[in-house]
Amino acid sequence: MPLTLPRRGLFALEILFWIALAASFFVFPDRLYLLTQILIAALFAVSLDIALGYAGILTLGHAVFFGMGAYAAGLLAKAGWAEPLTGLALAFVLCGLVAYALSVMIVRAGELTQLMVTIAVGAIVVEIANQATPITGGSDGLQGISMWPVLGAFDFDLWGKTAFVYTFVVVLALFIVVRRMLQSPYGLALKGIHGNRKRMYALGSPVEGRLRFAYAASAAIAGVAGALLAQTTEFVGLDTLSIDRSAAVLIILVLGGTGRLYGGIVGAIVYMVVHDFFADLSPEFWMFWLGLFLMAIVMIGSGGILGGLSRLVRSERS
Amino acid sequence: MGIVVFDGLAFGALLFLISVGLSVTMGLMNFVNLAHGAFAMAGGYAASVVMNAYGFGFPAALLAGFVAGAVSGAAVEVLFVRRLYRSHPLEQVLFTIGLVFASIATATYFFGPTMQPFSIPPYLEGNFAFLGAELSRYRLFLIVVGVIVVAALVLGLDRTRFGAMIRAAVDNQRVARGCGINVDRLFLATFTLGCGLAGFGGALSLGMLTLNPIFPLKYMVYFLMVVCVGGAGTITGPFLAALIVGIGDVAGKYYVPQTGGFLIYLLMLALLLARPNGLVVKKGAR
Amino acid sequence: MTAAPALSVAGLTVAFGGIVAVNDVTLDLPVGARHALIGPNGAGKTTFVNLLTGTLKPTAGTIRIGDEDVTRLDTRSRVKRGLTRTFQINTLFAGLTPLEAVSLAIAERDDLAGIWWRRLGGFPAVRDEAEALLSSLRLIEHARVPTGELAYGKQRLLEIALALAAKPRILLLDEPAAGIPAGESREVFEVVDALPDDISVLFIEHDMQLVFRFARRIVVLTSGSVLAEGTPDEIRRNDDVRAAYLGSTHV
Amino acid sequence: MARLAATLLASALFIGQAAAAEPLKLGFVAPMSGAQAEYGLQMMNGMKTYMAQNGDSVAGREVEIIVKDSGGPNPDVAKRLTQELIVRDKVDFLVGYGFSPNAFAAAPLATDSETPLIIFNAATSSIPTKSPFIARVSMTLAQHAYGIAKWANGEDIKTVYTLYADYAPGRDANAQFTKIFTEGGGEIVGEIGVPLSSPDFGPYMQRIKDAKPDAIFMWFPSGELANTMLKAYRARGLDDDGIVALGTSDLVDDNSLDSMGEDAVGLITAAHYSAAHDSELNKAFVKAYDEVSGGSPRPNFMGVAAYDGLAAIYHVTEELGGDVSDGKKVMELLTGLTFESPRGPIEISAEDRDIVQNIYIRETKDTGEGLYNIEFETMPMVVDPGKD
Repeated sequence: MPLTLPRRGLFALEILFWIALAASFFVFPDRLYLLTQILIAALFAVSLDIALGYAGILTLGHAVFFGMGAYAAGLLAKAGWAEPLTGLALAFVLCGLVAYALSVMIVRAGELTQLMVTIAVGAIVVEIANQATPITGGSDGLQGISMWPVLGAFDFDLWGKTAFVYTFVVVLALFIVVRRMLQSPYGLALKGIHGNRKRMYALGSPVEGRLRFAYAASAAIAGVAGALLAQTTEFVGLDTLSIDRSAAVLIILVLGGTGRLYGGIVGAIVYMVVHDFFADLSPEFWMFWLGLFLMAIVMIGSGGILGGLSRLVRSERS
Repeated sequence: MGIVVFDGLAFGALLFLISVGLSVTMGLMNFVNLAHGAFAMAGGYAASVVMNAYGFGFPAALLAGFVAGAVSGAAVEVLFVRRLYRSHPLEQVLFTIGLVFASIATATYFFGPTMQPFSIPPYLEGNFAFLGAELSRYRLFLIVVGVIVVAALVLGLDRTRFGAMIRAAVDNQRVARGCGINVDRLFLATFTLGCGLAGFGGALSLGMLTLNPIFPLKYMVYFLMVVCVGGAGTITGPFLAALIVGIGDVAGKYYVPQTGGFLIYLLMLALLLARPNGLVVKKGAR
Repeated sequence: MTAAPALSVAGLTVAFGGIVAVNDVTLDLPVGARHALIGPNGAGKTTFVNLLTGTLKPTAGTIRIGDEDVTRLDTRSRVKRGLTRTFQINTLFAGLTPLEAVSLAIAERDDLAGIWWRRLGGFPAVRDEAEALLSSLRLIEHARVPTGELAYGKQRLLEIALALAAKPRILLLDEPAAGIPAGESREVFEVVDALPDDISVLFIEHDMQLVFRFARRIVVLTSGSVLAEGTPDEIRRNDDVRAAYLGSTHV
Repeated sequence: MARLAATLLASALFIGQAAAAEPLKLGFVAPMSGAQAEYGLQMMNGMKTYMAQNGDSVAGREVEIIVKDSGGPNPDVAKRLTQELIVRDKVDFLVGYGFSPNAFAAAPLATDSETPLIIFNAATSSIPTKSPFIARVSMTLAQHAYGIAKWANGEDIKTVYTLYADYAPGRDANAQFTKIFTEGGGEIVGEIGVPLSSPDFGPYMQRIKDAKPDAIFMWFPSGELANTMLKAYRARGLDDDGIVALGTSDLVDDNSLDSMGEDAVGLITAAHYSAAHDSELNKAFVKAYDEVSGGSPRPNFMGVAAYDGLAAIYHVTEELGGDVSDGKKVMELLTGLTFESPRGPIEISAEDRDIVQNIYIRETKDTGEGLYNIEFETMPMVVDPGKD
């Protein structure tokens, strides 16, 4: 019999979770780059969760928006306006619009078709970025980005302190927005579409429109994650767009648990820490241990890490 | 013109041969098998070892490729996969990606990161003249093998009791068991067949592609493309898709090389949007 | 001068390939109707409902809601005009509670389901209405249990609740009591019977006792065509119907 | 003030001993896994070879290599690993860097932390200009392309078709070759950029065969692409048509030459290193390397770059008596450093800290003991021609 947790307890747990994340700043002062990149991966995975976990859109091309956001922020900075928040806003809007346009091809398709369409679009976008070397720097990457201080006061430093705090605040803010969205009538409609699309049509729901909005929102947030990476590393490479990154974020999300709000964050923490641990242990063969780890997670139980936890602890329903 | 079609057919045949096993495991059995390339790689390394280390001929190497794919597939099925048939597809994705990672590291450990040496046997090397064009013997060999495999699989899967049993068992396990079908053994046999085909394709690919530990990831998109565009679970669908992709790719490279990396994906996108359920739709599916 | 029927269908036909599943059906559903649609398996009843809701596009014929031709409109537009349905096989949200599901239906009806910036809890009217509806169907004590864990009979009631949440003027019930033991199915039909008079109902049902008890008019469909239409007494006495469908054991 | 004096006194008294307690830390960032794992392996073995020959400590400090896997071109990962090596492991030198984007991403960190960064491979010309703390001991692509184009000008080669991997290094190599070759009076009759993901090269070769140029210039990253390309070159019989195959060392990389077989024989390439380079130093190097690596594969240009990189680090550390804490001093010593490498004489340019070295023209031959690139012409001390 699973342990039942009252709703208030769950909320307290959330607060504790974020305090713990913030506290890692003091606990691991020499791992701030890793922590920053974990946060970015977490935001990226949460964005994918909106599309995959809530809207049920299977995509292996989400890095298109991550990379597009990264290039948007990077190019804006290189063009002479290196104010960080503007870069995030640009990435958000651009990725949202592009995704909304692309979503026509995706929302009606079956799962396998969605997978392949997103792969194809991803490959084409990588090639476009590769060909547009004069703008993007091609495979050498976009160099020479130098961000202005955050809010005009906090310079990006070698230790990554500013980068961490900046990323933490942005990720938390967007997470709160996503959390609110999933608790809204719209969030309920997404769960409905994922749960039973046929019934949603019968209820008169504009299913395609709802999905297109979800895809656009998901892409906009992915774009912000990419922009954060561009700004905190002051560099953008083609890898930000690559299918490898799309696959990695999918692994992270499934590992953490889809459709569970915190799945992406937990997945990012576990995946990147485990990856880092094995890569330090065995730079050549860490893939073996990481692979075994992923297989073991699946064999132990379904629903990822949070799925496993939810079988042990249940919360009261609203 | 003739040579472009010929080369395209050969490339298509190769794509088909390394992908068709996936149509069996993923299409027929509904198991999202992203580790397909790992079994193909097992076949490739087995073939390479049999030839380079033990000095056997090419036919023996192809056989070894099939056996290595089949044996590793059977082992993975018995140990893990049979518990995952009814898991959520994303769980299957996670598991098979993990398997790919582990297989890449394992191959690196035993064979090193460098590519495997391979020479085409003398009787398949070089070109022959046909209607004024210089055609490659190995490519002709690939086309012939591709046609044989299609014919064998169509006759063996679509037209026999075995094929009907698989379809019945995938559609409804309980009913199939009720009919006296040993579902566990049937699934094991089918998965083994799919992986054996992967290994066979991996061995054949030695003559045109290079084999190194990254193989399962590098060609994953191609496997998926051929199977999904063609129609998962069918044999003729992937064959058709592979030929279209093969000829399209070759013709694009020859006539408009500046389209570079776009062409194959644009082609795939067009095919997917035109026929979202695949060129050939699986029996019993919508 | 009479008011326009709630729903009127003229010459409705659909063919899949060479097979004509619904053939030239003409039918009026007056305001406040309690029509039963009966016929043997494969007669085209569910296909007919799918045509009415817009899930399928007809090959020929017209569908009107009130005065308006809706033949070319999609499902959503028809729902907005007051036409909703239930499904023969439970088509529910296994992961949502009945309260959530009904709230969702109400939110979709009132065009609130696109709102992403406000908490669902910020719409007390939606919740109150959902609770009231669940109370009226005696589902309120199960309101917070995931739908997947409800007893089957309760799930059938939830089917109806979801349709009712749309405040329909026309309600199409596809075998609402399917799969429920005979004793409990009466409960479902009592709910239907108690619906306000301005709702027009068309239901598909196999249990003739229920049909004759609750229907005010009966339409008999065989092989996609209307074989007969009339009051229960007329249908009971109709020789064609007896011969073709009812047989002697049923009545 | 008193503390400073005490520190000075302590260091004066215990010079050597105090340093001996602290290992000399090298932060090594390179592809150790994935498609280019062989890069990392070559570099690792190159460093080990140097340490096997010259001891694993210098100026009393034990050399410690901290290995970090960057995977492929992952600039964000490379930057993070570099940052951690600097702030967490407090390394004295950063070394490795297989890919240009990784080196570009790390460059600002070297500047900010004043940590010397020695490039073992990344070959885009502009890299050393990105930080005054970067020195390169490997090569630039432009040096190779320059060498082979110059040689082609001197031969009876009038028309060339170029074929290159369609990404930054390939385009750079193509542009450099085209520039030099046309300046020398040659003509480029066609060029094709090949997508990196392409598994079948037959159609490209067919197109070139039909264009009948005197020669074909190919640039592909070493490893499987180069190999697949050569397979297609042979299979189409371009050699039978008398079309000369030109390239850079990437095409006939010593690391994979063994597995390429006869396909590579007869290729004319330009490079700064061949395992068959005829010098005593190289023979000793190859022998020692083989002992480290177990005999196969043999050292290639990355192995030798890592070896030389360590030589430079040992030299500088020795000069400074083990105290390399001042990055500026280290860079002063590295700049303009010349020494004899297994590849021949090399110099870390006093101008821009880039490598200056001989470029050799070689032909790939079957020597009976396997395939080797045999050098037959030398262009002495070529300065990188690729920086504009």
